[in-house]
Amino acid sequence: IDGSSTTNNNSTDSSTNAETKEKVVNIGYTGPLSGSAALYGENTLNGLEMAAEEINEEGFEVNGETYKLNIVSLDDKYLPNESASNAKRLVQENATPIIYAPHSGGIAALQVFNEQENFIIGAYSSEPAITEQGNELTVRIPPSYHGYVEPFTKYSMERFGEKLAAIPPVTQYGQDWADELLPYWEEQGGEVVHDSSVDFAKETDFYTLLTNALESDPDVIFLGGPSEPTANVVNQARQLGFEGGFIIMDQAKLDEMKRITETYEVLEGAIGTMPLVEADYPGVPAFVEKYTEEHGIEPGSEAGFHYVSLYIFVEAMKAAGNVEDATVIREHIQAGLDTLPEDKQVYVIPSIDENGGFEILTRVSAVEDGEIIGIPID
Amino acid sequence: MYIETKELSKQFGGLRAVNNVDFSIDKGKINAIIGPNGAGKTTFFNLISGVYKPTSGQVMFKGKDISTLPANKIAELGVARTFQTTHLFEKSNVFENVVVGHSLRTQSNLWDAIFRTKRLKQEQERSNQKALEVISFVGLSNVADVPVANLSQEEKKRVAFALALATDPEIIFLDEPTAGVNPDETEELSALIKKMAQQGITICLIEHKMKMIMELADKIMVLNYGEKIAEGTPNEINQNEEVIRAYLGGSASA
Amino acid sequence: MIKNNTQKYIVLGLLLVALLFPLFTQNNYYIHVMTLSFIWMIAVYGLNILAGYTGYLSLAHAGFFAIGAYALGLLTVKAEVGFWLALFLAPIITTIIGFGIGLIALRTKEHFFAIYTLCVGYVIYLLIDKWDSLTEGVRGLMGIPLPSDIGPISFESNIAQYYFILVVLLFSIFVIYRIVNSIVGRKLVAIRNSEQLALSLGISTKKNKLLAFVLSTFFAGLAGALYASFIRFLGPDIGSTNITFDLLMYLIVGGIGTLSGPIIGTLLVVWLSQNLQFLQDYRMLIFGPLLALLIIFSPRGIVGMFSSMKQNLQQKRTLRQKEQKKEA
Amino acid sequence: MEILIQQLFNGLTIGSVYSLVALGLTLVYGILHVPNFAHGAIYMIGGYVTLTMMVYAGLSYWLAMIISVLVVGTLALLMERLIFHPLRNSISINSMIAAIGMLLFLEAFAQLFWGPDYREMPTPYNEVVNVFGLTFTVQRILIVVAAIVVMILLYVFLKKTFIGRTIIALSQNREGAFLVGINANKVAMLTFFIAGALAAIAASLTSPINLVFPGMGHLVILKAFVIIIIGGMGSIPGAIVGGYILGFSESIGATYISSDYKDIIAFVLLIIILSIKPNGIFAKGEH
Amino acid sequence: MLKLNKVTVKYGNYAAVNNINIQVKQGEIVVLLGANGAGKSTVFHSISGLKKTASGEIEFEGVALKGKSPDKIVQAGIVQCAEDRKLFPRMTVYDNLIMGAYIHRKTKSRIKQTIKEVYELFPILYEKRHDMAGSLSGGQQQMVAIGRALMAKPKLMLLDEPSIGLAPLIVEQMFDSIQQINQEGTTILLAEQNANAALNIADKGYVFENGGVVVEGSKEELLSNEEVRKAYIGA
Ligand SMILES: Nc1ncnc2c1ncn2[C@@H]1O[C@H](COP(=O)(O)OP(=O)(O)OP(=O)(O)O)[C@@H](O)[C@H]1O
Ligand SMILES: Nc1ncnc2c1ncn2[C@@H]1O[C@H](COP(=O)(O)OP(=O)(O)OP(=O)(O)O)[C@@H](O)[C@H]1O
Ligand SMILES: CC(C)C[C@H](N)C(=O)O
Ligand SMILES: [Mg+2]
Ligand SMILES: [Mg+2]
Repeated sequence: IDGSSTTNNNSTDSSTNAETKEKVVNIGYTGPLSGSAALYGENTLNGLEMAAEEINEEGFEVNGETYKLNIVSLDDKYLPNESASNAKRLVQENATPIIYAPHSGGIAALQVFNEQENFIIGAYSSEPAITEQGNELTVRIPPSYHGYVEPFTKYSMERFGEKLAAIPPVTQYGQDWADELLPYWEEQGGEVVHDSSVDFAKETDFYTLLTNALESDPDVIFLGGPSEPTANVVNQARQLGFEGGFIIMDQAKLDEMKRITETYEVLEGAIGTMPLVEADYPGVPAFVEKYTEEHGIEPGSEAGFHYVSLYIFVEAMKAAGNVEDATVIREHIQAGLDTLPEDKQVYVIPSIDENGGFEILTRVSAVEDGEIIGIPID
Repeated sequence: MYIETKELSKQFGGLRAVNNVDFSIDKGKINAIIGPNGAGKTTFFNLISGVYKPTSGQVMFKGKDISTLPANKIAELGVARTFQTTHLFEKSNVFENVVVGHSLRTQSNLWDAIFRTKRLKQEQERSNQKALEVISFVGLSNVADVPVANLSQEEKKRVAFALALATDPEIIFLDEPTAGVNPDETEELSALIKKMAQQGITICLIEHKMKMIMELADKIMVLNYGEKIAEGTPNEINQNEEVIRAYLGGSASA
Repeated sequence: MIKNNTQKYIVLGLLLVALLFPLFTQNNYYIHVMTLSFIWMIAVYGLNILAGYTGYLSLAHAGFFAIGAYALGLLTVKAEVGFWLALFLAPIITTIIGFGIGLIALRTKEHFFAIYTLCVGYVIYLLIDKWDSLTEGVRGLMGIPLPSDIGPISFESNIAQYYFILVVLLFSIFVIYRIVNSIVGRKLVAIRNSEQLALSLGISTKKNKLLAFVLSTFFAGLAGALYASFIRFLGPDIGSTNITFDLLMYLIVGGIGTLSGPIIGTLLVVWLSQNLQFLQDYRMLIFGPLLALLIIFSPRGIVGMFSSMKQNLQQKRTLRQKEQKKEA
Repeated sequence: MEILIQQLFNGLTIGSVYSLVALGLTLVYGILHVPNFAHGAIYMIGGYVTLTMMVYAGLSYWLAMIISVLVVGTLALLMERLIFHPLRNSISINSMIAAIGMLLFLEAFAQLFWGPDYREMPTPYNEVVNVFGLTFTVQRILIVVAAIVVMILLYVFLKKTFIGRTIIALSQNREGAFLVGINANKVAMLTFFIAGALAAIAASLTSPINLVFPGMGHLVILKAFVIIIIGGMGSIPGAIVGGYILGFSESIGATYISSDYKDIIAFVLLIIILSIKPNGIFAKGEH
Repeated sequence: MLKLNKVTVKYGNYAAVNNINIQVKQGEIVVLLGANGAGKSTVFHSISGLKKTASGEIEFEGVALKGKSPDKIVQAGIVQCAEDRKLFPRMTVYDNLIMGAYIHRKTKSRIKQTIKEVYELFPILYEKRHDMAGSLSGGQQQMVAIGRALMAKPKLMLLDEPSIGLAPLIVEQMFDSIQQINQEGTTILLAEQNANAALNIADKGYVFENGGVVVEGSKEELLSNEEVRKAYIGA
C-alpha cells in the first residue's frame, strides 16, 4: 500500500468541518501523558494547545481558505512502540501532516516510517542523532546545549574556584552534558574532584550522594534534571554546609527551582539558562501572562518552544500554500521563520540548519545577591 | 539384603527425629513400621525416598548406596511411595493423575514432542495403557474421568496407590494408607495391598491400625523417639512389653 | 482430553480471522497494532509455558524479551550480521543466557522465584541502561534493518511484515501446542500441581523446570527480535518491569494455562487500551478499574469463563457416575 | 571516619523509610500471598493527603498526618473490600493483576486531581543541626525516631495482643481463623487499614526531605519488595531488619563501591542471598 | 440444643448431603457413622458455617444459624475440629492453642487453666510448645487441632474424625477425655470411623450413606443392629 495516497484520501474527508464550512488541519501529538514523565508531557502539550487556541480565534488563511487547527493528542507512556502505534493512528485517522514527539525514543520509532507516510516529526529532543540520521522530515525544536558550556565554566571558575563536583542526572541528556562540560572544565585548568550521577527516578534521598560529593571539598557543583528535584538537591547541599556555586544544566530552570527553595538566596552563585519568564525575547511577556493565567503557574521552556514552533509551522503552511503535504511544508520552514510575527517570538529563532534543527540564540543567567541577572555571552 | 538402612539418623535442630536406625526390608514381603506419634516413621520414609538427606548413616538399595540420590532418581530405581496426607494432583481427573505416574518410564524429549515422533506416540500409547491398567487394578475404572477433588477419602487413597503403581515400582512405601478410612473399606484396602504383594511388589507401610497390621505384616519394626525399640513378627511385637507400654496400651489386641 | 479440542478450534478460528484481516481493512494503523499484538502474543505464550503450565511466575520476562531484541539489534547494527542469521541467533542467545539464569533462579520457589526474577529483570534493564558503550544506553539503538528480501519476497510493506510475523506466531503456537499436549507437557503440569508429588513419581523437576524456563526465554527472545525488526528502534524501557506486567496482564485476562488465552487476552487488552485513548487523561482512571473488574468477574480469564460452563456439565456426569457406582 | 558516621546516619534515615513501607507490604502479603503492587501508590496518596491538609486546609503537620493516616487507611481498607476480598478464592496472581490495575488508577487519579508536578511539603522541623561532625535536619531525626516508635508499637501489637495475632493467624489459614471465631473479613480490613496507615506515616515523614509527585511510590516500592524477601515474607522483624540492611548497604555502598550502581545494590544483594539461601535468610522449616 | 431440619448441601450440582434431620440434646454425645464420602464432614462444615446449606434449617439453642458467618457461630458456642486440621503452620504450638481461646481473650486466667488441661491430655504438645505447628508429625498436628478446639470451651464441640493418625494408646486416652469433657458439660457431635470406640461413649448415633441418614438410634440400638455391626464395627 502506498502510504501517502491513503493519507490524501482520508484528509479530504476529515479536514472538512461540515457545520461551519471551515477547514481544519489536525496536528498530531504523541507523548507521555501518564506515568512518571507525565508532567513533562503535559507541559509540552500545554504550549501546543495554547498556540492552537490563539490561532483558532481567527483561523489562518492558506490559498484563500481559512483553516483552524485541531490538536489530536495521544498518550504513549514514553514507549517507542506506543509512539509508533499512535503515529500510525494519527496519520490514518486524522491525516496529520505534523506529529509532535517529545522524546528521542518515540522520535526514532517514527523516523522509521515518517518519510514513507509523509508527515513531519516535531521532534522535541536535544539528542543530536535524531537529526544526524538524514531524515528529511524531522524538525528538531530545542537548541543544542553547546552554547552553554563555555560561559558557565568561565563564570563559575572565576567566581568560586577550580574544583568541580559533577552529579548530573543519569539521563542521556545529563550524560551528554557531562561529556561536554567536564573535559572543557579541565581544559580551562579546572579539576573534577567528584564524578557520579543521580537518578531522580530511583533516588529517595540525596544526603548520601551529597555527603560523598562534598567530601572532596568542591567549589562548584554541576547538576541538573527536572527543576524541582534539582532544587531539592541544592537545598540539601546547603544543609550539608556547601557554600560554593552551582552549574545548572539547562533542563532545570532557575525560576522553577525557586518555587522549592523559596528564596534565591539558597541558589546564590547558580548559573543556568535564562528562565523563559526573565528572558528578553519579544514574545515572552504576553505569553507568560497568558499562560500563567490559564495554568496558574509560570511556563517553562518546554511550553514556550512548543508554542512558538506551532506558529512557525503555521507560517510555513501559509508560505507553502499547502496544509497537507509534509514535504512541501518542510521546504517552507525557513520562510515561516522569516515571517513569524515578532510578538509571537517567545524564542528568537533566525534559522533552521540543514539537518532540520532550529538555531536559537541562547541566553544565560546567574543568581547574584539574591537576584537573577543576565550574563552576557561573547 | 534388599533395602537396608545403616545407622540412619536425621536431625532437625535439637531433635533427633530418626536415631541410628538399622533396618532391613525383605524382598517380596509386607513390612510394617509402627510407633507413637512423632516417633520418626514419616521421617524414616522421607530419608529412604530421598525427600530428606540423612544427617548420618546410609540407605542401601540392592547393595547400592542411595542416601544422597535425589527423590526422582530413587523413584526411577523402582522405589515408590505415598504420602501421609493424601497428596494428589487435585485439579486433574483420575486418569490424568495416573498417566503422569508412568512418565518416568518414558524417554521422549522436546524434539519428540514437537515432531510427534514414533517414539512419542508409542510411549504415549504405553502410558495410557499403563494408566488404565492400574486404575482397573485399584478398582477405580468407573471414576476415571472424575476430578480428584470430587472423590471421597477412600477413593483418593486408591488413586494414590494407582499413582505409585504407575511408576512400575519394585517396592512401595505406604504412609498410613488407611487413615480416615472406615473398617469395611480398610479391609478392602488391605486386600488391595495383599494383591500388590502377590504381584511381587515389596511393601513397606506405616499404620496405626493394629488389627490390620497384625493381619498383613510379615515383619514389623517399632520406632519410639527416633530409635528402633523392637523388630519382629506380629506375634513377637504384640507381646513386647516395651511396645505395649510405649505404643499399644491396653487395647493392644483390639 | 476433550478440552483441548475446543481450545484448538478457538485458536484456529482466530487465526483464520487474522489471516483474512488485511483483506478487509486498508487501515495501516489497524495492521500496525495487530502486528504488534502478534509479537506480544509470542512473548505471552513463552510466559504461559512457565507461569501457566509449570506454575513458576517469571517477572524477568521483559528482560529476556529485551535481550532478544537487543541481540538482533546489535548483531545487525553493530556486528553487521545479515538479518536472517541475526533473527536465528537472537533467540538462541537469549536461551543461553536464560539457561544460565534459570539454573540459579530455579533453586527458589513460588514467591521467592517471582521476586528473584523481578530483580533479575531489573538488573537486565539496568545493564542495558548503563552499559551504553554496547547498547547505546538511554539514547537507544537506531537503524535496525527490515527483514532482508527472500528472493522475490520483500518485507517493505506493512502487509508483508504482518504476514511474516503472523507466520512466526503460527509456528510458535504449533510448537507450543505440541509440547503441551505431549508427555513433556504433562510433566510440566504435574510440577505445577505438586512439585513434591512429581518428584516422588520420578519426574526430574529440576530438569523439566529448567526446560520450561529455557523455552519461555526462547519465545521471549524470539518475540523481542521480531519487535526489534518491526519497530526498528530500541530503548532500555523495553526491558522494564512494566512490559512484564503488560504481558502478564494479557495472559491472565485471556486465561493462564490455556492454549487460546494468550491470543484472546492480548487482543482484548491491546484493543481496549487503544480504544480508551479518547478518554485522554482519564484513560488509566478507567482502564485500571476495568482491569480489576475483569479479573474479579472472570477470575480464570476469558477462556476460563467458557470452560466453567463446560465443567457444570462435567459435574452432572460425575453425579450420575456416583449413583451408578453405588447401585453396582 | 567522619564520613562513615554521616553515611551511617544517612543509611539509618533511608532504612527507616524502607522499613515502614516494607512493614505494610509484608502485612498485606500475608493476606494476598502476592506483593501488593498498589502499595506504592497508597504511599503516594499518603503524601498528597498530608500535603493537601497542610497547604489547603492549613492544618499543622501532625494533624495533617493524622488525617492522612485515617484517609489512606480507609482507602486501603476499601481496596480490600472492593477488589481483593472478591478475589480471595482465586489464584494469587489475580490479586497481583488487580493490584496493578489499582496502581494505574491511583496514579492517574493523583495526576488528575493534584497535577503531575512536583510539590514541596513544608515542615516545621527544618533547622540544620551539627553535632560531632554530623549534619542533619531535625526532620531527619524525626524520621528515625518516629519510625522506630511506630515499629515497636506495631511489633507489640502483633505479638502481644490477640487482635495482632489474628492478623498472623489469618495469613496462615483463613478457614482456620474462622474456626477459632475470628471474623476473617474484619481482620483482613484491619490489616489493610494498618498497612495503609503505615504507608501514610512513611510518606508524611519523608516528603519534607523529598518531594510529593505522582510517581513517588515507585522509588520505594521495588526496594520494599526486596526487603520483604530478604527479611522473609510476612515476617515483621524481617521487614524491619531488611529495611535497615538495605538502607545501610546503599549509603555505605555508594561511598565505598560506586554511587552510580547504588540502586543495583538492593537487587544484587537479593540475587546473591537467594542464590545461596533459596528460601530467604529467615527461612524456617516446616513440611 | 442443635437441630438440623431437612438440610441439603451441594457442591455445584452434587448434593453431598441430602435432606437430613439430626437432633443433638444438651449434654449428649452423638456419633455420625458412615462410609467415606457419605457426607459427614459436609454436615460439620454446614453447621460451623464454612459451607452454605442449599436448603433446610440449622438451629442452635433455638436460634437459626442461617446466614451467620463462621466466627459468629463460634461465638455462639459451636467449635469444630476439622478433619484437615486447618492449623496455623508457621505459628508455634502454643500460639495455635492460644488462638483457640480467641473468643475468651478477655479472661486470661481461664486461658492459662485450659491450656494446662490440654497439655495434660497431650504431654507431647507441652514438649513441642515452641515448635512451629507445621513441623510436627501428622499425629501431633492432630493433637494440636483437638487441643485448639478444646481451648474454646465450647457448648457444642464438633469433632471430625479426631482419631485419624493417632497412635492406639493416644486414641484410647482421647476417647476417655472426650467422655470427661462431656461430663463437664460440653455437648459433643463426633464423626468417627472407629465406630466401636465411638459408640461406646455415645448416647446416640446416625448412620450416613450417600448423603442421607439411613439408620438412627440409641447406642444400644445401633450396637445391636446387624447391618451396622457388619459395616462399621467389623465384627
Ligand atoms: N521438617 C521438620 N522440622 C522440624 N522437626 C520435624 C520436621 N519433620 C518432623 N519433625 C519432627 O520429627 C519428629 C518425627 O516426625 P515424623 O513425622 O517422622 O513422625 P511420625 O512417626 O510419622 O508420626 P505420626 O505417626 O504422628 O505421623 C516429630 O517430633 C516432628 O515434630
Ligand atoms: N470441595 C468439594 N467439592 C466437590 N465435592 C466434594 C467436596 N468436598 C467433598 N465432596 C464430595 O462430597 C461427598 C461427601 O464428602 P464428605 O467429606 O462430607 O464425606 P465424609 O463422610 O466426611 O467422608 P470421609 O469419611 O472420607 O471424611 C463426597 O462424595 C465428596 O467427594
Ligand atoms: C531539555 C530537553 C530539551 C531535553 C529533553 N527532555 C529530551 O528528551 O532530550
Ligand atoms: Mg507420620
Ligand atoms: Mg470427612
